[in-house]
Amino acid sequence: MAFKLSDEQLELQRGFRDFVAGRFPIEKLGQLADGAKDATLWGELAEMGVFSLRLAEARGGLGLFHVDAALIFEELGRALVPGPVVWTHLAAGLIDGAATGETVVTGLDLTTNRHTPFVIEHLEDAGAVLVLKNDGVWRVDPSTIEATTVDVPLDPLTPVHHASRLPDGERIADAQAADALGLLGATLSSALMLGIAEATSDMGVAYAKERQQFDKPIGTFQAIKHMLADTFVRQELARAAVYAAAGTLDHPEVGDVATAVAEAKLVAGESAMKNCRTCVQVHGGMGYTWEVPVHYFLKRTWILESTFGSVDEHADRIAATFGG
Amino acid sequence: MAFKLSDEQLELQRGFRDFVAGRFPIEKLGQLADGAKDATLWGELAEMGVFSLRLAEARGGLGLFHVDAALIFEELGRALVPGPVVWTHLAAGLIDGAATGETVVTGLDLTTNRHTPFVIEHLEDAGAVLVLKNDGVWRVDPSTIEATTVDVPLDPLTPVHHASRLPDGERIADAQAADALGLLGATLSSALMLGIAEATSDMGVAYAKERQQFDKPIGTFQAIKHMLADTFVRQELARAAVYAAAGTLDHPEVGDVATAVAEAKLVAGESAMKNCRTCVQVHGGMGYTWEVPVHYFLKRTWILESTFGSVDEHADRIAATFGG
Amino acid sequence: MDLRPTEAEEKFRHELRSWLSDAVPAHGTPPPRENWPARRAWDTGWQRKMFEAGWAGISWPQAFGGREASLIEQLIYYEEYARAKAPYVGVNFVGLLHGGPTLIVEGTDAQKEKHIEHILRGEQVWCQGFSEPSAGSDLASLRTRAERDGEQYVVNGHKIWTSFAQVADYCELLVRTDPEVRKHAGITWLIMPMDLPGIEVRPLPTLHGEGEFSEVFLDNVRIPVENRVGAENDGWRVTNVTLRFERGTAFAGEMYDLKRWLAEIAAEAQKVTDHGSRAWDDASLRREIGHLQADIDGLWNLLKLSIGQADESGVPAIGASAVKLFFTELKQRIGDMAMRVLGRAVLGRSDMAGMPVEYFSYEALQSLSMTIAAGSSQIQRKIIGERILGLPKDK
Amino acid sequence: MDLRPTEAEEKFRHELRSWLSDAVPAHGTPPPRENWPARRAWDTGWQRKMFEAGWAGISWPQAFGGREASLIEQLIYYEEYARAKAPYVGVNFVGLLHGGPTLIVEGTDAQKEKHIEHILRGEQVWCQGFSEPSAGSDLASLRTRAERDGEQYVVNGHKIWTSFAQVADYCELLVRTDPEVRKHAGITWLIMPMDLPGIEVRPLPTLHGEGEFSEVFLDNVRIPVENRVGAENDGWRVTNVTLRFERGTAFAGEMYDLKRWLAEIAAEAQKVTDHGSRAWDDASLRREIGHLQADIDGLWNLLKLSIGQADESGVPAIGASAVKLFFTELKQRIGDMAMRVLGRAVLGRSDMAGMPVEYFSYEALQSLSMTIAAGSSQIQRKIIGERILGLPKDK
Repeated sequence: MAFKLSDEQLELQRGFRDFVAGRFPIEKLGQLADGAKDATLWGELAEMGVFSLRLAEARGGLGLFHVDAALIFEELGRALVPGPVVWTHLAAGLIDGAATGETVVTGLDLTTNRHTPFVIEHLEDAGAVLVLKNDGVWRVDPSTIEATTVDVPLDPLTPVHHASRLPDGERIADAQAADALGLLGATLSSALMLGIAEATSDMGVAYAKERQQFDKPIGTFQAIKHMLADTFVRQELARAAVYAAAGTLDHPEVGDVATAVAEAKLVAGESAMKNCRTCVQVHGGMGYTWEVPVHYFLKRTWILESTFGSVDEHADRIAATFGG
Repeated sequence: MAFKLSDEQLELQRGFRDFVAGRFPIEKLGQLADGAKDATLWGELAEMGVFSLRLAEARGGLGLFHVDAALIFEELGRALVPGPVVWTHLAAGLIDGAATGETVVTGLDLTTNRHTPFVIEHLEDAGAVLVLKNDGVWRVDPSTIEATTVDVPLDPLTPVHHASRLPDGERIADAQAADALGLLGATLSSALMLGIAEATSDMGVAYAKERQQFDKPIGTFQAIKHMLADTFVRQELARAAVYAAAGTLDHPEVGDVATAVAEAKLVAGESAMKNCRTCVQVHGGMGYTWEVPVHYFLKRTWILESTFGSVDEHADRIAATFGG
Repeated sequence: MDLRPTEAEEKFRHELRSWLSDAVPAHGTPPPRENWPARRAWDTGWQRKMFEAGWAGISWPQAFGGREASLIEQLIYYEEYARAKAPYVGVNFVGLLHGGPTLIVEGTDAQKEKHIEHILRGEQVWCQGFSEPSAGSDLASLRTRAERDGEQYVVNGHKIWTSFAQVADYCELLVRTDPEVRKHAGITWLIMPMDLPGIEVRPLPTLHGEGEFSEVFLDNVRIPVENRVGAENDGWRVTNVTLRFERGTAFAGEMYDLKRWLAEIAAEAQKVTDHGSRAWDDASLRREIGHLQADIDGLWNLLKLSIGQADESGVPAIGASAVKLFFTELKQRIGDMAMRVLGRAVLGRSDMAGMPVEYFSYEALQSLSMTIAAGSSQIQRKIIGERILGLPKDK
Repeated sequence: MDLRPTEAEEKFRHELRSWLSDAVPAHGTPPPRENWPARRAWDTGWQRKMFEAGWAGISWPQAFGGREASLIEQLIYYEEYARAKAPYVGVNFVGLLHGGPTLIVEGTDAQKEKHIEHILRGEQVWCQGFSEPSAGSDLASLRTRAERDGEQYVVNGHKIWTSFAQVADYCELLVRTDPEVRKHAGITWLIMPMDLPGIEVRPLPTLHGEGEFSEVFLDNVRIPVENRVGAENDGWRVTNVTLRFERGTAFAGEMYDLKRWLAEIAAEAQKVTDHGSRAWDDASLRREIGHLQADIDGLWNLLKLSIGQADESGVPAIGASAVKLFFTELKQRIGDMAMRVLGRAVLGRSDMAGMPVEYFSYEALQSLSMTIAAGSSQIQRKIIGERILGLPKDK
């Protein structure tokens, strides 16, 4: 058993973190929220293998593992890179052009969550909508959906539409595939939230070192210091849970995949949410402004937490493993 | 509306607090736990009107109100006075000798809680067992119960027996009375827990002022200070909830009695439990010893919380008031 | 203790309810959040109606045109006000709750004459210039400098978190008049007319993306000495007179609104469908709502008890800090519940499919500021620990 | 990353499991908690069996008779050990986890010769004399005084929280040798034979009502200078070598026990009847158990990840403080759940009606000490904040 990143994985993570930091620095969040466009980002993500990395080399992928995908998504989360990255990754190999970034794919997981109305992210940019149902995976053509734009999305970088009905579309894979995609989607969402948990812990720590009140950095005060210590603990717990889920997906013989994934989604969701909240509180009034980017992380977390099964739903699933 | 204690009530409270402090100082807890007996305490409590105070003067009582009873029980809780004080108070007027302390009465509220086996407090001293059922109030003769002593009770001052079956006994009041006694029992238990919340907050504060570590009183440290601030908030919230419940019992036209009582039991239960836990933590290693009396408060709280409806059960009842 | 209303209280409640039931609908719908002139007109128009009907300045002395209601009547007022969904105090907030009360206690006759009744009539809008970028929780470290030049103070500095500065006529301004002494000493309280040269107001959007708050930049603003309230360098004491108003019954209205909100959340949970089932069918969610209800009722009772005791002594017996601390953290818990009930509709902030998404998400986001503003939760715990429990100060 | 066990790991697990499956039942039932001589015999007897079978000192170097297992093998060891319900380390705790490792690193050849293998064989029982009534979290403020008198130290003082002092042969003792310098300087680490004159051991009952702990009073106890470990006044550094052992994989066994306990709580919830229904039928309780399960598995994975990284560098990459902090608070949450599942049976601490009341309530009460002992939760947060996150120190 090697529950640690290999040298190659550490290098992949470092390299991708550097790429994201250069390509999507934190100032980008405000610029995109103000209406700027970034037409080439999606293609560059595709080139970096974000969507295709788990595909076999023969199919144009990098032949990498779930753990590698988790590391990449952790970095996407850390920088809050927008777009339907999870769904397009899920679609790679199922929908033409997804792997290469030519087709932007969004989706809906109808096996979890309350879904009236259907709320769809990034519909405008999407060339296909992947729908997970208990009976299989369905592909829906966006142009066939009667959808209304939601004027003000919660997360300025995640535009949403709602629809009261959803056309059936075309069934492209079976129930087992829907189940597998749901687990993968939950894992990648967890990885995004792990990145958010880390980013917000780091931002809170940095601010607490710099901000002076009562003639000393506020991080000197136990009330602040101990809150931030808890963000570190939660971040590390989320890391362990997310890597374990990805490692179990890679080698299902080592444990129960569904449980490992449910635990990752629960722990990472709670970690990201609590760390975002601490980050707001540590930033004081500035954490409540639009200008300081903390709020983007919080808003994205609300979305990710409610997608591919909430904390509550996963807790119920885990409890069900006790039988009874 | 006068949501405040009257001068008479303030005097009653002060007087009874002084009586209890003199008659049952905190050292008593350890002495009784070590096996000492206090044969006259029960009679003195009766003389002070603990059981009879709400009975009309014509029936040998003091003609006082539920609020007055709450104040008395708050003080009993603060000092952790042992014995089936709640049940004997409930029995006053229903069972001969209860009001005067001649008959010690214990009981079981079968309208709440899990009850297999039946766990009965202070059975050995009891002359009667009051049983609340959905169909009425029953009186059971202790000698007819096949009960086994529990070798080690959780609270050394609350001996318990368990029984797998319970004889029916005699029905002495109707379903409405059972309901009313359940509400009163919950209110008085809440008042006991309010007293516990106050006592443990006070003990924690006193220790934090005195105990030195790192060359200053530990109450100087925010980690400790802020925990103790929370104990104060919870204590005051419990006070408001308990007084409101008692005031509503006195004048049912001002609100919904059942809701007010459920809220008091929930808030006081949570308050006492959290304050006890904080008190242990603030006391550090000493809080984990037998000698320092913190543990008696915690153990009594566990018992009171599980009696006359737990926090969970009362939350469910309150939620039910929303209909749906 | 007797929770039954007196006849006088019943009468008070009845009269108010009756007036509100006509006046509130008659005042119409509030203008859009971003239309500041319209908001000023709407808020001050309502204030004038309140004044004319005798309901303005519920806690203010009659001598200054107020209602001078007892604390219990004030509570009834806030209950009925919230129940009727009457307009939020809005742009009148600072004048009614900070500036006016401070002048009543500390102002000169001329200052009282010039401001108090106008505030009450909705003719004068005030804003607050206390916080600075480097003086938040540590307000006393403020740096905005006022130098005496004959009969004027020349003020330079930078204020932040100034609500309603866009439409205010006056600003209650804290400045440093003596930079040599430390912190709490050397501060002075000034009335700054907002039309003086050298004042620049820049909106400060919150995480809602909108601007009730501003930053105010002061560049050689010349304020007459006669606008000083209290003595020079005695502003910290004067400030604390004001801050006390900020933490008393001022929250009562919002607390009652929170009770109402929780009921609306429960009602919504009974409507939202999940493939035909409702959020309310989740037993764990129901239990949590029951728990929240106990806490909000407990808080309301705590406020009543605190007021019941204060009505006699004139001083809130139980720390307003305890009420503020519990209230603001409870609002966040209720906000989380609101978001949970919305399910996936949380992705939007506009209403959809008949769900009150805008309202719920606005309040949930707004609640995040409440454990920070007007003394953070950390500051409240420090106050309770040191002033109420007598624990030793930490530096 | 590859979570699959290697062949060698499988073999290790298989051998251990196979040995335990015979040895554990053969060792019989533990004696009553209060019978100290019998407990010593039982615990040390088991230790000797472990030694003879080659399983003693799982992390100790082979040169000192240990198994010198890799960190992953150590985890497997703790899993299998807990799974087999093998005996708690008991009276061997201090020797195996503190005293022995310290001597391995810091002892003289003579000290190693005299103690190490005897500890491993279960022939020497150690206790710890670190804490004092006024030196708890602030351990460095200890006052027990040792004055040099020729080739002996004369020791006077009062130690507390000394586990197993009743049956110990030696005590790892911290004393102050230089009262002039402050705190961390001036402390010395001594090996104190427990049969020296002047040592009085008094039981210190915990809230369980029993005594694993003692107070130790030292009255002119004369300890030979050759019993000093490390240099005079260098005891704080030596101590920290020891403390590191206390916060590493030492908790692994207890963590795995906690996983097992939660499963037992869930099983019990499925049995307990409430007028015919089960605690498990409460959806909210089920959900909370699911949540706890995610947290305990997360913790176990965190330990694995921490160990996976440390196996290479030799240093735990992720703070052992984080693991300790989360573990101890989680155990309290699980303890609360256990009490909740017991319902009214919680009023007792002896088993009744087939419910494991004694076990559940013992563990729930015991969990209260865990956020205090071996560095309180407050101290752990300080360590994480300052040493890992680099936040400025508070004094």
